[in-house]
Amino acid sequence: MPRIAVFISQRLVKAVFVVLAIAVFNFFLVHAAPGDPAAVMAGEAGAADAKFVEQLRQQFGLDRPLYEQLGTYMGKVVQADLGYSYRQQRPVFDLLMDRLPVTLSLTLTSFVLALIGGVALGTLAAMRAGTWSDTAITVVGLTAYATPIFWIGLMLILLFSVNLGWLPAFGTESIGAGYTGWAAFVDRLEHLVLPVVTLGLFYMAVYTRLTRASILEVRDMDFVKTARAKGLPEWRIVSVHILRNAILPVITVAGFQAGHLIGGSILIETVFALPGIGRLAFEAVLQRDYQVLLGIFLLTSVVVVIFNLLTDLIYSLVDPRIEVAP
Amino acid sequence: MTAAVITPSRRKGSGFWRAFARNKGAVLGLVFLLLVVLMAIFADVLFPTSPWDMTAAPFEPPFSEDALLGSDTLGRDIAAGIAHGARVSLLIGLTSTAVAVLIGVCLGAVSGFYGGWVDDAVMRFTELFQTIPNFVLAVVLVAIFTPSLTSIVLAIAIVSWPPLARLARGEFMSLRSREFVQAAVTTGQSNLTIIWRQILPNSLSPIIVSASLMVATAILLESSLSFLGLGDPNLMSWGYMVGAARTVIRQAWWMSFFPGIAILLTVLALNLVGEGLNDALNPKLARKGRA
Amino acid sequence: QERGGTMNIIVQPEPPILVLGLNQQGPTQTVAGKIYQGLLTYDFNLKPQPELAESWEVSPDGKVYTFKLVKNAKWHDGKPFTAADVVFSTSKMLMETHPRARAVFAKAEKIEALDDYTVRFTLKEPFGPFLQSFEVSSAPMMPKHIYDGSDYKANPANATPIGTGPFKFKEWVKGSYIHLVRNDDYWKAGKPYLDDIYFRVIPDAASRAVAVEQGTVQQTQFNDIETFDVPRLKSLPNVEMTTKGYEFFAPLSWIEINTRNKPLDDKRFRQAMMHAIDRKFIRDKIWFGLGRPATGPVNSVTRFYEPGVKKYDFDPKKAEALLEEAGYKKGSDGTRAKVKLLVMPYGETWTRLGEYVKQAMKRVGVDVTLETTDSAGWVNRVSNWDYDMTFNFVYQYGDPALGVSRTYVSDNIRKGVMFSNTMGYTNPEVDRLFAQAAQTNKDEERQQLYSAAQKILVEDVPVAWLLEMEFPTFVDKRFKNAITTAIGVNESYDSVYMVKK
Amino acid sequence: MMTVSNSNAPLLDVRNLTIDLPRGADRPHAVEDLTFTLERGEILCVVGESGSGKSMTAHAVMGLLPKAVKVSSGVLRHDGTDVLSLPESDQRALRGGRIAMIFQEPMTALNPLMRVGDQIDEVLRYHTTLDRAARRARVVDLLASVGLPEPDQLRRSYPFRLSGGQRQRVMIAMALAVEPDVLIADEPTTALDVTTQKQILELIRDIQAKRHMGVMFITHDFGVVAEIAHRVAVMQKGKLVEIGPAAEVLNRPQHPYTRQLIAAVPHLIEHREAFGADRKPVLTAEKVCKTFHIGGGFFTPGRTVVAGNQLSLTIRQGETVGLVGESGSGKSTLGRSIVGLIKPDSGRIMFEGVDLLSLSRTAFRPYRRHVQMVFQDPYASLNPRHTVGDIITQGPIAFGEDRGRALEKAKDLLKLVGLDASAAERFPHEFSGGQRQRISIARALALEPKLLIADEPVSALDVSVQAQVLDLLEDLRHRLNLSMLFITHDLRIAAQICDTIAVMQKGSIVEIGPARDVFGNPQHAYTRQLLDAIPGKGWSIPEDVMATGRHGAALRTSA
Ligand SMILES: Nc1ncnc2c1ncn2[C@@H]1O[C@H](COP(=O)(O)OP(=O)(O)OP(=O)(O)O)[C@@H](O)[C@H]1O
Ligand SMILES: Nc1ncnc2c1ncn2[C@@H]1O[C@H](COP(=O)(O)OP(=O)(O)OP(=O)(O)O)[C@@H](O)[C@H]1O
Ligand SMILES: [Mg+2]
Ligand SMILES: [Mg+2]
Ligand code: NI
Repeated sequence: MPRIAVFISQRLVKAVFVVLAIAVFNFFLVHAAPGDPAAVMAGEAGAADAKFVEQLRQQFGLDRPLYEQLGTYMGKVVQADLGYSYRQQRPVFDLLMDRLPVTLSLTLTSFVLALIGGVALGTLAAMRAGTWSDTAITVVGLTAYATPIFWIGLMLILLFSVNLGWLPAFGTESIGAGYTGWAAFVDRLEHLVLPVVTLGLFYMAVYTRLTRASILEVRDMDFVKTARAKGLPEWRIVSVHILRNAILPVITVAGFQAGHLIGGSILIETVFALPGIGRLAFEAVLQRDYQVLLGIFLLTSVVVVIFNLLTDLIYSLVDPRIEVAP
Repeated sequence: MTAAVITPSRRKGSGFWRAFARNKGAVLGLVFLLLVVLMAIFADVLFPTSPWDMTAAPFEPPFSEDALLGSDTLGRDIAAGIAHGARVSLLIGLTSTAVAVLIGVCLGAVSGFYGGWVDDAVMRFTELFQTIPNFVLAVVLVAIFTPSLTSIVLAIAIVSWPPLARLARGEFMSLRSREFVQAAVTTGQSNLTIIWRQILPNSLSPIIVSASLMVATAILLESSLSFLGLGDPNLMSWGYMVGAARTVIRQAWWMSFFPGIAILLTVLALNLVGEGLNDALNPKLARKGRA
Repeated sequence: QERGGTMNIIVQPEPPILVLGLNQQGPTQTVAGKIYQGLLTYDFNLKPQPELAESWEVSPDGKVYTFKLVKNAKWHDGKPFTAADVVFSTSKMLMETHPRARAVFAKAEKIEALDDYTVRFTLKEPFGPFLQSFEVSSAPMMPKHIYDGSDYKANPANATPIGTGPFKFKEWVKGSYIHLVRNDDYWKAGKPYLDDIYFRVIPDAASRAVAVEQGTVQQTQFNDIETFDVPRLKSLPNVEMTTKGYEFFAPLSWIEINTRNKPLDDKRFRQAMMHAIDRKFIRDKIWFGLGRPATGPVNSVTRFYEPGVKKYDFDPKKAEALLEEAGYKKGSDGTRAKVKLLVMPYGETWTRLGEYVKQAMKRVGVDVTLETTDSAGWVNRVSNWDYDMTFNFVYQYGDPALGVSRTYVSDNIRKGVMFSNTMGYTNPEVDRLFAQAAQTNKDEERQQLYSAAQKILVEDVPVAWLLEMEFPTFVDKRFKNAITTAIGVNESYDSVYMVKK
Repeated sequence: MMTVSNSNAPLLDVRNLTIDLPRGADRPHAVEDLTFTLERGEILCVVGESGSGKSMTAHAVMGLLPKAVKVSSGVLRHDGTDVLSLPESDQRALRGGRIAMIFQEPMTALNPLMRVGDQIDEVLRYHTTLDRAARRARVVDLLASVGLPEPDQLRRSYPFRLSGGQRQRVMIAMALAVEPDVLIADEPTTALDVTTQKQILELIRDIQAKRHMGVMFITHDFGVVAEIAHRVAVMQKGKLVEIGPAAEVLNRPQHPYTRQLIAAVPHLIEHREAFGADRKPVLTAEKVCKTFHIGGGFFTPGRTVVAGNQLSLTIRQGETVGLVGESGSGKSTLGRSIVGLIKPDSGRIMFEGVDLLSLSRTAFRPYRRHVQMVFQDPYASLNPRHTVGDIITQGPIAFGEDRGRALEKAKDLLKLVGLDASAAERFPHEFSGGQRQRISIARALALEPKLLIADEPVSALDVSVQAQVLDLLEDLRHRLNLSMLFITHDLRIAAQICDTIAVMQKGSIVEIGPARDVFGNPQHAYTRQLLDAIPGKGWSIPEDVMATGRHGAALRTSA
């Protein structure tokens, strides 16, 4: 157990440096953009004079030199304070916490479904390599992988919401319907179906391919031959011997992609009008809401770091060898 | 670089083609890809007018007289857009992949070959880029540097190189300790020669495979950016067409359907070719056959 | 007219804050218009109507305005609404926070409360459009007891806006919806009728259209619905479409032309543009029939419009002739000149328009390169004069002195300020005419001055006017009385009711 | 569970077995018309060069042939029942129940993610009706019976914690779990050290005797055959060329192929004179130390391995020094240190009076050409993307030689190592293992080195090919007056070609001296242990076979 603790703390120290570096990098990136939030708000107001813009700049702290702004920002970040969005008149942390549940429920459900579905389909395909079911799975997987995700989303809306009317097309809940308890839960689930399927489909295709390739590799390894020589039934060979070994590379990739799901969720949240982090990020870029954008970057990198850590932990659970060579 | 891959030996070359041709999907993909390339090259012959020209009435459905695949909201020919868009999509896909490969392989090579603190530094740098969700970064980059061909290509390259760097690093690391590389060291060859002549050609197969897949991803990325309104407004690309037409998907399915299909098929073809290359170049399979 | 009912209205983009005194973006106005109120509102012909002021008087010299306030109005927290609030709002708070109000009330020498329900404005000199400046978004009444003496922008009460309007703020789930509920203590007896209003944030245009079709929302306004969806939605049985209710804004769109840059500094080049671009095509194919081709700087639905100006009909030949005359000969590749067009980042339609302009200009030999940017970049570049051409559309706010002259007068050439004279157009005669027209309150005199100014401007083409824009408002047929005044959807909705089937 | 057997029939009866290879393989049949039997209580050794079909035969018996490979004709009886016609479920009961198998590579034959106890337990679960507790007891018994220490704890270990020998014992325990009557062992000791090999061989022999099993033992090492076989079957290119009692086949081989195989076995007869200590030293290593640090990060110290501890060694002009010892003892580390691939922590390596370790990278370069290396794996040591000509000339060109001249010389060298000059235009994959090793040698010689480091240059090759390459090295040494450091773990080979022997154990040289002394009169306990473990010591290659077979084939190039 202490080994694990050491391992985690070691990774955390590394992660803190990465995250801080990201904060600095993003700070300069965001400030490299032409225009600032004051200008945007002036543009949206439909009327403006010099005083108006000046006031905004002062309020946002944009009148001070860049290094000073960076200093202030980093000082706050170190204290886990993400700053204040003057545009939205709220602390960035609160803003993010408002949006996080939607994005997490979207990405996590898609992730879990994609992983389970992908591994199952990949296994099926690999164990029947060369048969029609393998071909079918591969073709469907490849197609899902090759289709622009927003396009799938649009087509699904067209089919299931507009033409068939089975599922709601956007939003997270039926607002004003006054559902409570179970009904509210079901309502939320219904709203999640299309976005989750859209996002999940792509990743499911990724995991299917990976699992299939990985199993094909493991399938021919010596210890599988040993298991066969032991006279074990086929299902046990597949589940206990092949799959457990084949799943390792899938876990690695999955862990890496978990963070990138947030990127994919920008598109999904736009298509399905979900108030999530992805859309907040996109709006923040367009509105030059520096604090929010930086907060999102920071949050997502923390999420990615946590996911990588989790991946490693899962890995070390599945693979006893990891303990010796961290 | 490619010359090193396609070895001068006829026997080896034909072996590669035979292995590639065994994968029917890959051949199909290659044929389709060649068609797309031809379409891109001869777009000006097929559709001599600019794809932006309003040659038909707006909202013409497919198979109408003056627009085979229909016309868009301003009466531009979808078919012409697809033919000319092939150019842009391929251009963006290829150049951004080339840039990504360049960055990735250089960093990965240095990191894998020298190891130690160099490796550590490069890997931390790579991690930095991998920690930021790549699509978010691409969106920010394009938004900040205003959408243009260059900024899109660079943004896609910047978010795509890290996996390549890792791949190249892994290859270089394992090849570096391979005996033929050590033999090169003991016969007094310089580091540069070893990197360039000994290791690089041998690490190219997996890099080529991933690059072929990355072209596909780049085309998808470009279309996603266009979808969000971050495409180059002067270039007719497939992604732009879907992005521009998505809002009228209800009235005019064909406007986003055909370019969507074009993306789908091209990306699919690239993936098939990539898998075919993988089967044909995968050193593991090759080794098995030899033993 | 019965009580009850919930109305779902689209709000897009999501407003940053609902305190109308602090932020006057379009969506803020629509939502906060139900919470806050102004002293006046305007009918479709822009004639003042009572709101928080039940009557008003203007002195014959046009310098003293006296308003009588309603007596029973209360803030949502129970405090009475009095003349002190009006004085505070117009002389203190809005002067700090509201650029449009600042410009108007700066003309007041004195603003005083004669008693609890009487306010008197004394102007330094007559100002024609003074009475046009009291609707809810131009001069929202803010509660003195909450804001006086505080840092307005950091006031904790900003999260829970307090107004006098028929609806109270209930809840705001950011990114999703804003919930308003009926103000049971509303000063108009028996009103409002509706129980709740939800403002729903739906960022994707296609999703918004679906929302209307499925009946999930009962109202959309401004450019919530992309133009190409309008014909389809118009034919839906459950909704009604109107383009009324935008008279106060009377938006006018144009190609903004940086007259400092070659070849745009040449009047003939700009006139050629007017001839090269088919504004009927734009209206029919890009705006799907919404709007009217603009004839000049003043929208025909507002006051002081002059129809007798020079006409520019669609005529590429004439355009080429003008270019030829200005010395822009065709090069070997058929190009006469190259210019850049910065596409306005406010939706698909403008992008389509950019593509159209590019093609139209190409037909007369002008090569247009499109540039895109996001809204921050756009504001930054336009306000700093870093562009050749761009699109813009501007509200007229009921009077040329408020919404028109700012674009053309030379003392409004101010770098870094948006919606100023960013073209750099100067014409002393125009300056004089606009200045004089603002300083009188005789309508006939103003009409003459504005007509003269319009004629000069149309000849000079400082911007290439495109359309007098119309916005479609879709309202569910069960909801009545939604659009009753010139400020349309920004109205308080205290008389909107729902017909139950 | 004891199986009742039909005692008349042989345990395994293979008749006219033919196994087809998929189209495009190097020959149509993996095994052709194979007939043999395996009786109770007998060890049948199957020998033959690589690719002769030994494993295929074994897999066919187990019903584990790869998908693409099919039995096309023949009968395969186990205890009287026709195995090939049994339904899959019965075949499965047979596998692991009556017929068990162990494989060559203990490192990969166990599931890395499963505790070894559970892996044994699996066999019991599917072939017996024992309950959980009984199974656990049985697992412990089994582990104890194959001589593993603390079986109750070891049961819970993962394979990576065990040494190669231990893993192979676990494999054997697993194979024995339900007391099969046939054990098939496919080269079970090839990957192990001699000392471990000896233990495993003894274990198999013991268990076989105790349980009266029939064992089919596949090997290519005649030493092993001599050690344990009752009967021997010799295979060549899928055909059985000779089968008979061990004594017969080993001492009076009939088939020419058998004779050739036996002749190629290195012989443990010292025929070298003590090397003159008066010759000039070419290279002297003094107190070379090297410690590797593995793993570790900010907080964890990681593991350290002492691969070199005060190593001192002298190589004289024309001398061949053999470096022997078990795997991981640090042999390669010393070799690599000398050619500059590894930087030792301390010590000196003197070459012609210069300390190579004190030199910078650039200063070291001129010395590279004098010290060259031949690597173990002929498949990995040649760049697959370069022509043989390129590979050989790259060194000289790097040292400034003109390309044309270098190529001329390369062609001469190819002839010298027994290849055709036209080989220069071909690619490595067009050559066999033995030929590649010749190319490797040619590459090393291209720089005209004074000292050659050969790190297990023949251990990846078949016996017969091994002999040819060793003869080549021997020949070159005489002709070019080369000094050589020859690293090997095979004492027979060391004895055959080395003048001086250094024995390494755990990073230290425990004994060094003239070959004759070290083999004839070993001083250190470890040396004695090593010598004792050489399989088939009791057997010496028949004189007549040695004379006809081996020296006649010495320089044949068709490897
Ligand atoms: N999976 C396979 N598919 C096709 N051919 C195979 C396969 N495995 C082995 N072969 C071929 O079958 C023949 C016999 O191989 P086998 O493995 O039985 O040789 P072996 O005698 O065991 O050799 P070694 O000593 O190298 O283990 C060889 O020609 C080999 O190339
Ligand atoms: N580059 C390295 N990094 C870390 N440890 C190493 C390295 N090279 C060798 N070792 C370790 O040093 C020890 C000695 O290795 P070496 O390769 O010298 O042994 P060897 O005697 O050649 O063994 P073998 O017979 O298996 O080739 C081993 O425990 C090995 O794991
Ligand atoms: Mg074998
Ligand atoms: Mg070694
Ligand atoms: Ni001899």
